[in-house]
Amino acid sequence: MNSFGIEQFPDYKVPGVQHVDFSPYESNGGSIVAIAGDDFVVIAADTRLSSGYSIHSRDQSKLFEMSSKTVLGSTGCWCDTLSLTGLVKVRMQMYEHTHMKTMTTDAVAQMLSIVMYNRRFFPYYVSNILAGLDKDGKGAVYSYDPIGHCERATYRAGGTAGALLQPVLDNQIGYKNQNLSADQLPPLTKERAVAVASDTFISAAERDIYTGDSVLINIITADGIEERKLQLRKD
Amino acid sequence: MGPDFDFTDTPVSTGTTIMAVEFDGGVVIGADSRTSSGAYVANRVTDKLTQISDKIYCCRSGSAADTQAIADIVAYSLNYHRNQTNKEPLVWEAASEFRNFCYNYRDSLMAGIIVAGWDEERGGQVYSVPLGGMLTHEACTIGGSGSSYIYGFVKEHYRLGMEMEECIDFVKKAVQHAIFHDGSSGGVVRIGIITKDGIERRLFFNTESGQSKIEGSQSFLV
Amino acid sequence: MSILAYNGGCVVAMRGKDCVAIATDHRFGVQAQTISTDFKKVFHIAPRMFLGLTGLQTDILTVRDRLMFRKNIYETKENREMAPKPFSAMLSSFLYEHRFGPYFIEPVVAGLDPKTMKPFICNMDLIGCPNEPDDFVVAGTCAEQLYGMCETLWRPDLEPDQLFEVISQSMVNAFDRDAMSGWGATVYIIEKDKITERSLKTRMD
Amino acid sequence: MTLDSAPDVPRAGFNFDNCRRNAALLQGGFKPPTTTKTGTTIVGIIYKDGVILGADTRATEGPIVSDKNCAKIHYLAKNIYCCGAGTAADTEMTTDLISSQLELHRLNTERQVPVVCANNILKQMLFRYQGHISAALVLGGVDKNGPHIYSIHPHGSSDKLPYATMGSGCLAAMTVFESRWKPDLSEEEGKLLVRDAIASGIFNDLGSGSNVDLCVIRKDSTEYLRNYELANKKGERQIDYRFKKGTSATLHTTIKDLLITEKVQVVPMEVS
Repeated sequence: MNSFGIEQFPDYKVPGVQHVDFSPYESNGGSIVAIAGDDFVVIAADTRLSSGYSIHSRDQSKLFEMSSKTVLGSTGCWCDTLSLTGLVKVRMQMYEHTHMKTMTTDAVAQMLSIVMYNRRFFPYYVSNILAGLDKDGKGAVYSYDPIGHCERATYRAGGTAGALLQPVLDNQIGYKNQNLSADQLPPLTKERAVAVASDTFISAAERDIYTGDSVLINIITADGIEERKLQLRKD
Repeated sequence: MGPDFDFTDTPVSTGTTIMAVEFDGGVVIGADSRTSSGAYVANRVTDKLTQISDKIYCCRSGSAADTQAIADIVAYSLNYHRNQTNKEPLVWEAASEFRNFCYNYRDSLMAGIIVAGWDEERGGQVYSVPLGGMLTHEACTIGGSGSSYIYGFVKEHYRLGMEMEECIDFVKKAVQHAIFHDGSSGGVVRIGIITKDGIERRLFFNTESGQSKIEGSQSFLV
Repeated sequence: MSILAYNGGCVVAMRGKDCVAIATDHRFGVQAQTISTDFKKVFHIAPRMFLGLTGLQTDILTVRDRLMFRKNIYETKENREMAPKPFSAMLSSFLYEHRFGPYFIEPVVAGLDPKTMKPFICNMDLIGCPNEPDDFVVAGTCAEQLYGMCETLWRPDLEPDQLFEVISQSMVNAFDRDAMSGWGATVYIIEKDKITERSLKTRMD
Repeated sequence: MTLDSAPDVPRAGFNFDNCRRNAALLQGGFKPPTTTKTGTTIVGIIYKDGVILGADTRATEGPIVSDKNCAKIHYLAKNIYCCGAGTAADTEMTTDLISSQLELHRLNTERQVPVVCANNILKQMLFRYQGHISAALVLGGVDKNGPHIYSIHPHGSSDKLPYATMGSGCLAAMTVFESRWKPDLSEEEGKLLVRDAIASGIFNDLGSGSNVDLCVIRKDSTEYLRNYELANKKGERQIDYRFKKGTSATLHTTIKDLLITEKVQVVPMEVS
C-alpha cells in the first residue's frame, strides 16, 4: 500500500472519504429439490423471494415450465434467473420452429449448459435444477453450477438450503448408510417422493431464513404436470 | 451468503443542527430533534439541549455516545465543584472542561459542542468547542451537519444587540431552514432561553406555519 | 476459509426419553489433507456428562484441559460432582472471558443431571452464547447438513435404541456431504445406568 | 476464583492472551468466524400502569437459525428488565453483569434501584468498550418516579422514550407504534400493541422469527410472559422416519455400567 501513499491517512475513519462498491449480484434466496422416479419426476421449490433481511415476495414460483415434460427450477440472483429462463424459452421456441418438434429434456439440459457457459467470465449467478422425463419416458434430474457444469442425477437439492436438504435425500431417497442389501431397497413411489420433498422443505424452513412461506411441488408424468402447494412457516 | 446488513456496526450520531445566540441578559439555544443511525431515524424527539448545571446547558452534535458521555462527566464534575466551593460554576469553566476532554481525546471522539449559559460574573455567554477541541467565545454560533446550510442565513440576519424575542425568532427560523435542507436534521425545533432566572423552554413543531407553540410541555429528557 | 474449519470435524448431541446421545466424527485434518482418523472430539468429563469440541484442534485440547482444571477446582471446593448445567455456565463464562481473543471452538455439552437424571444438552458459539434447546444441538464444519438431517429425523421421546439410529444416520449422512469431516464416527448413548459407546462403520473418504 | 493451592487460576475480567495469535491467523488469510447474532425485533412501551417489553425468539448464525426459542428479555432487577439485540453472547453477559451490580447496589443502599441507575451503568459500560460489545438494548422498568423506557445503542448512547424498538426488525415494529401508540393505553391494549409490533418484526424481517415473548412491569408486580404467542409452528411431517434396529452399521460396542451396587459384608472381629 505504501506506493499509493495510503499510509499517510490515519487509521480511523476520515469524514468525506467514502467509496461505494457496486455489486452486480444479489442473493434472493430460495431452495429447490428434485427427485426422479422410473416414470415420473418431482420438483419442488419454495415461494419466498428475499434479499438481506427483507422479503420481496411470499408467492413467487421458482419453477418454470419449459415444456409439457420439462420443468426448470432456478434460484440465486433473481434477475439472472429471469433473463436466463427467458433466453432458454426463446431458444426452445426457435428450435421448435426450425425442427418442428419440442425439445426433449436431455436436449434442454445440454442447451442450458451451453447457454450458461457462454457467460463463463460474467456468469449467471443461479442455482439451476432441471427436471423432466427423458426421451425414454424415465424421470431425469440435471443439476448445474453457475458456469454451466451439468450432471445427471436421480435426486438433487439446490439453493440456499441445498446443504441442509441434500443429505436428507441421500438418506431417504438414496438409502445411503442404511446397511441394506440391493434387494432390500424399496422401489421409489410417487407418493413417497412427494412426501420426502415436502418434509425436507418443512425442515429447511425451520433453519434457513431464506426458505419459507410455501412450497410449490410439480409432479411430471407422461400425463402432464400436476401442481401442489403446501404452506410453510412465514417468519 | 449471509446478510451484510448489520445495525450494530452503524454508529448512532446526532447529524444535527445546533445554535446559540447571546443577548443582553442571557442566551438563546436551539436544536433540531433528530438522531439517526445511518438512514434510520433512531429518535425523532431527541433533546440535544443537555443540562450541565442550573444555568449552563450544552448543545450536542456528533456521535451521540461520545457527547452524552462527555456531558455526563462534565455535569458530574461541575456539580462536585459546586459542592466543594459553594459557588455556581461559571460558563467558562464548563466550556473549558468540555475543551479539555474534546482536545485530549480528539483522536477518538466525534463531538462538536456548544456551551451556553448565564453566570453572575459575565452574564449570558456562548462558547463553541468544535471537532478538534478548540475553544472560542462567540456571540452567535452554529454547529452540526445542518449548520452548513444556514451560514448565509445567519450572516445575513444576525445583528448585535437583538432583543430576546428577536433572538428566539432568529434561532427558530435558522434551525427550521437547516431542518428543511439537511437530511440528517429534522423533527421539531427545541429552544431554550437561559437568563438569570433559569431556563425557559419552547418547542416549535415542524408545521407549515411553524408557529405552533407549546410552552411548558412535558419533554423527554435524556 | 474460516479458522473453525481448519481441522474439520463435527459433533452432534440429541435428547431422547430419559437419555441423551452425543456423536463425533474421527477426522483430524489440516485443511483438505487428512492426518489421522482416530481423533474423537468428544470427551468424557464426568460419569454422565460428555463435552464435544469442534474447531481448531489446538484450541480443542487447550480448552478441554483448562476446563478440566476449573472443573476439578470446583469439585474439590464443593466436594460434589459437577452437573451439566453449572458446567455449561462455567464453559460459557470461560469462553466469554476470551471475548476479544477467542478460542476457535464450538462446544457441545450433553449429559444427565446427577441428581434428577434429567437429560441436558447445550451448545455455544465461540464466545460462549449458550443455547439449550429441547431437541438437538450441532457443531462443526457440516453444521448445515446436520441441521437438515436432525430437523427431519428427530422426534420427541426417542428410546435409546431409536435415538442411536437417528443420531447415527443424521451424523453419517451429514458428513458424507462434507469433505472436512467423517472418516469414522463414535456415538455415546448416556442412560441412567449405563453408557453405550458404539463406533460406526462409515465411508473412509 | 482464588485458591492458594492453585496460583495459576486466572483473574476475573477479559483475557487478551489469544489476541496476538488470532491476529496472526487472520493475517494468514483466514476469515474471522461468525458469532451468534440475534437479528431480533425488541420493543418496549409505556402504558397506563407501567411498561411492557416484547421480543421475538430467533437467534441466527448468518443465514442459519441457531436457536428457535431463545429468551431475549433479560432480568436486571425485580422492577427492571432489559431486551437485548446484537451479538447474543454480549447481550446475555452484559445484562447478567449489570444485574449483579444492581443487586449489590440495592443491598448497599437498601432501596429499590431506579431505572436511570441501570441505564447509567449500562451506557457507561458500553461506552467504555467503544462499541466492541455489540449490545443494542431496550431497557424498561418502573420505580418510584414512574415507568421508564430507554433505548441503549452499542456505542453507549441512550434515549429516553415513551416507546422504543431495536434490532433488525426495528423499522417494522416502529411502524406499528408510530401509527397506534398513544399515552395511557390500558394493559390489554398495550399487550396487543406490543404483540402486533413483534409480530410485524417476526413476519417481515428475516432476522426475527418464531415466538412472541412479553414482559409486563407494573408499579408493584412483574409478569414475564414467556412464549406469549407461538406465532410459528413446525409443519407436520408426512413420513414417520423410524429406522429398523441395526440400520446403522456398527464396528464395535462397549457398554460401561454406571450402577453402583452396595453389598454389606459382615467381617467377624477377632475376639480375644
